Amino acid sequence: MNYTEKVMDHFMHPRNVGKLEKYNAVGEVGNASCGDIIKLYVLIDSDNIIQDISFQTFGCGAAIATSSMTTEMVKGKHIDEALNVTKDQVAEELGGLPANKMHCSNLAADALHKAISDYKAKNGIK
Amino acid sequence: MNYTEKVMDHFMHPRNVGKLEKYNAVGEVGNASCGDIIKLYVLIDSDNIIQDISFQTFGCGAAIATSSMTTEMVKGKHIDEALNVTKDQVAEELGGLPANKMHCSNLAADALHKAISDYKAKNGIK
Amino acid sequence: MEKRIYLDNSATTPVRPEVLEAIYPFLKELGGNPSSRHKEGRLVKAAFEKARDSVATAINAESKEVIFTSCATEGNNTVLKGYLSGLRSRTGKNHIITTAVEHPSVLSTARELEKKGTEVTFLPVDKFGRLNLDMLRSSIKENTGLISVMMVNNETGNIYPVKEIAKIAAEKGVLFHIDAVQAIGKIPVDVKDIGCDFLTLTAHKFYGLKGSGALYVKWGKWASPLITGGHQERNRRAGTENVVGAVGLGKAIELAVKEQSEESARLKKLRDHLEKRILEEVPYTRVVGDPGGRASFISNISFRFVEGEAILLKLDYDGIAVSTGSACSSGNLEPSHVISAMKVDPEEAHSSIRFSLGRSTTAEDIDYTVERVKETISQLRSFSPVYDKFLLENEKKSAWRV
Amino acid sequence: MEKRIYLDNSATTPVRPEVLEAIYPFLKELGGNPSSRHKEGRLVKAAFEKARDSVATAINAESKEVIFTSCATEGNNTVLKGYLSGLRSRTGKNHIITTAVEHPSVLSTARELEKKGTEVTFLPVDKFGRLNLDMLRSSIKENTGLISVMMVNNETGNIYPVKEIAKIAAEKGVLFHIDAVQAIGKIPVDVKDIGCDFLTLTAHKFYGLKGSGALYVKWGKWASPLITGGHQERNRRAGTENVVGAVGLGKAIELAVKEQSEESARLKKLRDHLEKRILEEVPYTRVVGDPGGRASFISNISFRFVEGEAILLKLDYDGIAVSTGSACSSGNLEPSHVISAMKVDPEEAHSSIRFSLGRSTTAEDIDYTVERVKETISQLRSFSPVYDKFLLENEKKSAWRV
Ligand SMILES: Cc1ncc(COP(=O)(O)O)c(C=O)c1O
Ligand SMILES: Cc1ncc(COP(=O)(O)O)c(C=O)c1O
Repeated sequence: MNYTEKVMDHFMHPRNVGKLEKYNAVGEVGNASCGDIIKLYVLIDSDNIIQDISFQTFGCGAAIATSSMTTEMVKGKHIDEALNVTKDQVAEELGGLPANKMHCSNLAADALHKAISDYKAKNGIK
Repeated sequence: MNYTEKVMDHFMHPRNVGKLEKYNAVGEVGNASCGDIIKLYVLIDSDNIIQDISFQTFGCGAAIATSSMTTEMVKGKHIDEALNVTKDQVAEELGGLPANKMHCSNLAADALHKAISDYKAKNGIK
Repeated sequence: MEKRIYLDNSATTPVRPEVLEAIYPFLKELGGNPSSRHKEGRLVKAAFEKARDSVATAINAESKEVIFTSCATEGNNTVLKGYLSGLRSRTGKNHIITTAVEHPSVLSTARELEKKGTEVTFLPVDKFGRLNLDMLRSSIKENTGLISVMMVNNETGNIYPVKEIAKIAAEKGVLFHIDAVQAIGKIPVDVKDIGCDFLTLTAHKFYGLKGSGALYVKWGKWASPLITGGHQERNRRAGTENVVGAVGLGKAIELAVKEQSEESARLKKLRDHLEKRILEEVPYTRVVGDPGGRASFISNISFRFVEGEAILLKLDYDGIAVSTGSACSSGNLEPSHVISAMKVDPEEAHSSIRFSLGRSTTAEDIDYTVERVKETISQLRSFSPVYDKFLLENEKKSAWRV
Repeated sequence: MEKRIYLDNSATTPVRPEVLEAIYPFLKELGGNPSSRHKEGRLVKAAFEKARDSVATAINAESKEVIFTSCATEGNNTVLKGYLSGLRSRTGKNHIITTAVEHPSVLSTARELEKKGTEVTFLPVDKFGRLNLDMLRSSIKENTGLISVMMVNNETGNIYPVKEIAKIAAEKGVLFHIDAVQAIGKIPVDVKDIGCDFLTLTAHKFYGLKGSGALYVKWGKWASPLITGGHQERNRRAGTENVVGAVGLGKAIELAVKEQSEESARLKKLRDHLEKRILEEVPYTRVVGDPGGRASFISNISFRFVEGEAILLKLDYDGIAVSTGSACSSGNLEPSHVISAMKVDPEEAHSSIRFSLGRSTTAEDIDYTVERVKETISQLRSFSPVYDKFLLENEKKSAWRV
């Protein structure tokens, strides 16, 4: 049940942390009873590029590290491209996750999907 | 399940061991399947005093030590007095015996009873 | 290893030097089997039985009432399974009573028995983790065979009133088992004074070796063994004796009991200082447990808005070892069953950290720990969505009030 | 301690220096709980899992197939009880086959299961202690769930044809458990090559610590644990891990397997020399066991007309440690169940002595032992009533012949 160095790095030095000053999309998933809540703040420009992104996470080391990694992976990407980023890719980028953390704590991609689909709905993008 | 020093002394240096040159009473008890066979050779004089006594024993340390001690305890005694020597007394003289050796391996008194009663029967003593 | 502060003494403790010294001859040259009749066996047997005497003395039992086991988990299994199968077949009694806050070695075992047809009552606790003795009394039925309650809880430090429970059990003719794992060396444990029938302990909670424990069984109360085979331990636990473990246990318990009152007082001061500072200096924290009765070496503190594992890992990085819940349930993602049983809400249940002090703990350790805790909590809260929401709601509330 | 010659390596072995060296750090400073998430835990976990790898490598298993236990007795209990209760409830299979010469940890456990309604076949052996494989095959029935046969007998050294048995078991779809306690380090043990489902071993038979063993369970064949509680050992054996024991086991088995062929050859020479001299120089003696297939470190010799314990005690006094039967049945006055199963007559069964050689055994030890044996036997026979009778009968016979 140990974390890889990469996980520990993202956990100890999370990237894109906190709440953006300016954002136009938000996605939140998880709940306290399962122990993980992840909220993404996304600034999407008129070309549908993710200009900036940040996260807030209540959760274990894996939850924080996957949040951090996900933001890094999608920043600067077109939203449709960003939607292709999967949990497995996030875990892979982190050098792997303990089996029992694979699904419960790897929620940032879900949060991103939520943020983007809300954004799309609000802005009439299909 | 340890033996006392006294037991070990009688086991390592058994007294009155072997078969008397001359004897007029014999008692044998035990059998191979229980692991102990004790045979006493007794020389009883005309005053019914145990002039001499010796033993042969197939058995464990306790069987050998109790045989040795019993012969010591009854040598020179009148046969009726000798019959009063109990297994418990033998064990006590030896400083005690492990519980599971108390009955199975402490057979010399029985052998003595057998020897003396045979002797009495043969010689018409009541 | 860099300087570390080990505050996880409820999970396990390192072997103390006196124990190492006591076992060393049995690692170095005395390698006989205590059941062997020759000198190599007898030498080892003597030390092994001396260790049994030490355990007996420490808990005020008789030596023949002490059975060496491989750990308290085995001891608890032996009582619950072995005892019950014996009792059931003799008397038909098939109901046991335990609590919702027991260690998994009792709790999972009771659940397993339940699946196989035993009736089990799991007594609830209140928000401080306390039992209701009236409820305990009234849950005893005609077919109740056994009550099993721990003495000191491994997550909160709560002390349970085993003497009162023993009295109730005795009145009702029910056998009483105590898991005293976290009590040895922390509070006095006297089986005669308590009046229990079974009591389990494990060496590694008081500086003995892991893999070595003991089970007290009141003379005459033995039922049937969990592990059968050779004649060891008066036919109550088969298997070649763990000589090193038992000799270490004997030495460890002797010292633990001798030093108990002084060491408990020392740790209480340190623990109280830790709690006072954290509660004062870190907002939105509270102690989880019974304010009226906790063993003095454990502190379970909830840090709202942040998750326990994250705190654990950050402190670990700073050189401080703490835990979330019990070590044996790590790998489990559920919040602690003990904290949950105290009706703590799920978010807070995920936020609790157990600090457990021990022989190595110093006042400097505590102050350093507080500093690191403050920093860690404020860092983690800085990006906690729960904390953010809480602040916003508070702002709104204040806005309304204006 | 004065110079001693230890010829009871089947009962137990002392800890070897390499093992002491391997465990020392875990006694001295590395005291964490392998289930803990912090550094103290992770360091210990790593060593613990490395030990598991060593065990797996030694028997050609995968690491996840190795469960650490407190001893082989626990392992045997786990397979027989845990397995059977799981299998019975799933498939209704309720018949097991074992042999009359198993260790008590299998035999008594099987007898206990029998009392509780399991059908048990105890296969007999011939006068050399050999099994009849046709009989084994024909005793397999529709409801046979498990066959349990040891690899090397602890009293005679007999090697049982586990590979053939595995084949039969596989053909018939029956699970196969091997007690390999006396085989590790003595003959090659390769679970894949053999094709067994379960295999038990215990560290103290090959210079590891008492109180530490391992159970191999083929992946996919797990049924249910004997000891329940925390999540240790993939939920297959609860209880805080015996780190010192496991690390010692890992090192011990690694060395035992590495040195096996050379050491077995060395001991075979010594053992054969011992037997040759005793059989030639002490009349009325014979080797008890299978002339065609014995492990090379055990010699069980019967010395007619004298009783085993008496021999043991006298040799002990002379500085030589041997045994009568297994250590765990000492305190038992019955002749060995193994020897009895070989239809040896009771008097001779009481007369047998097990010499078991090990790392410390030298050629000088053997020669000294033979001298002391000669002296001891002739002393004890000098006042044996059985010997006396035998001599008299022989005299009579010769007299007739004249
Ligand atoms: C063949 C055999 N099986 C099982 C055991 C049991 O081992 P332990 O006593 O370590 O449980 C032994 C030795 O005691 C043995 O010789
Ligand atoms: C209260 C309590 N009971 C039982 C146990 C089990 O002890 P072990 O893991 O040594 O079997 C523990 C600790 O692990 C405990 O804290």
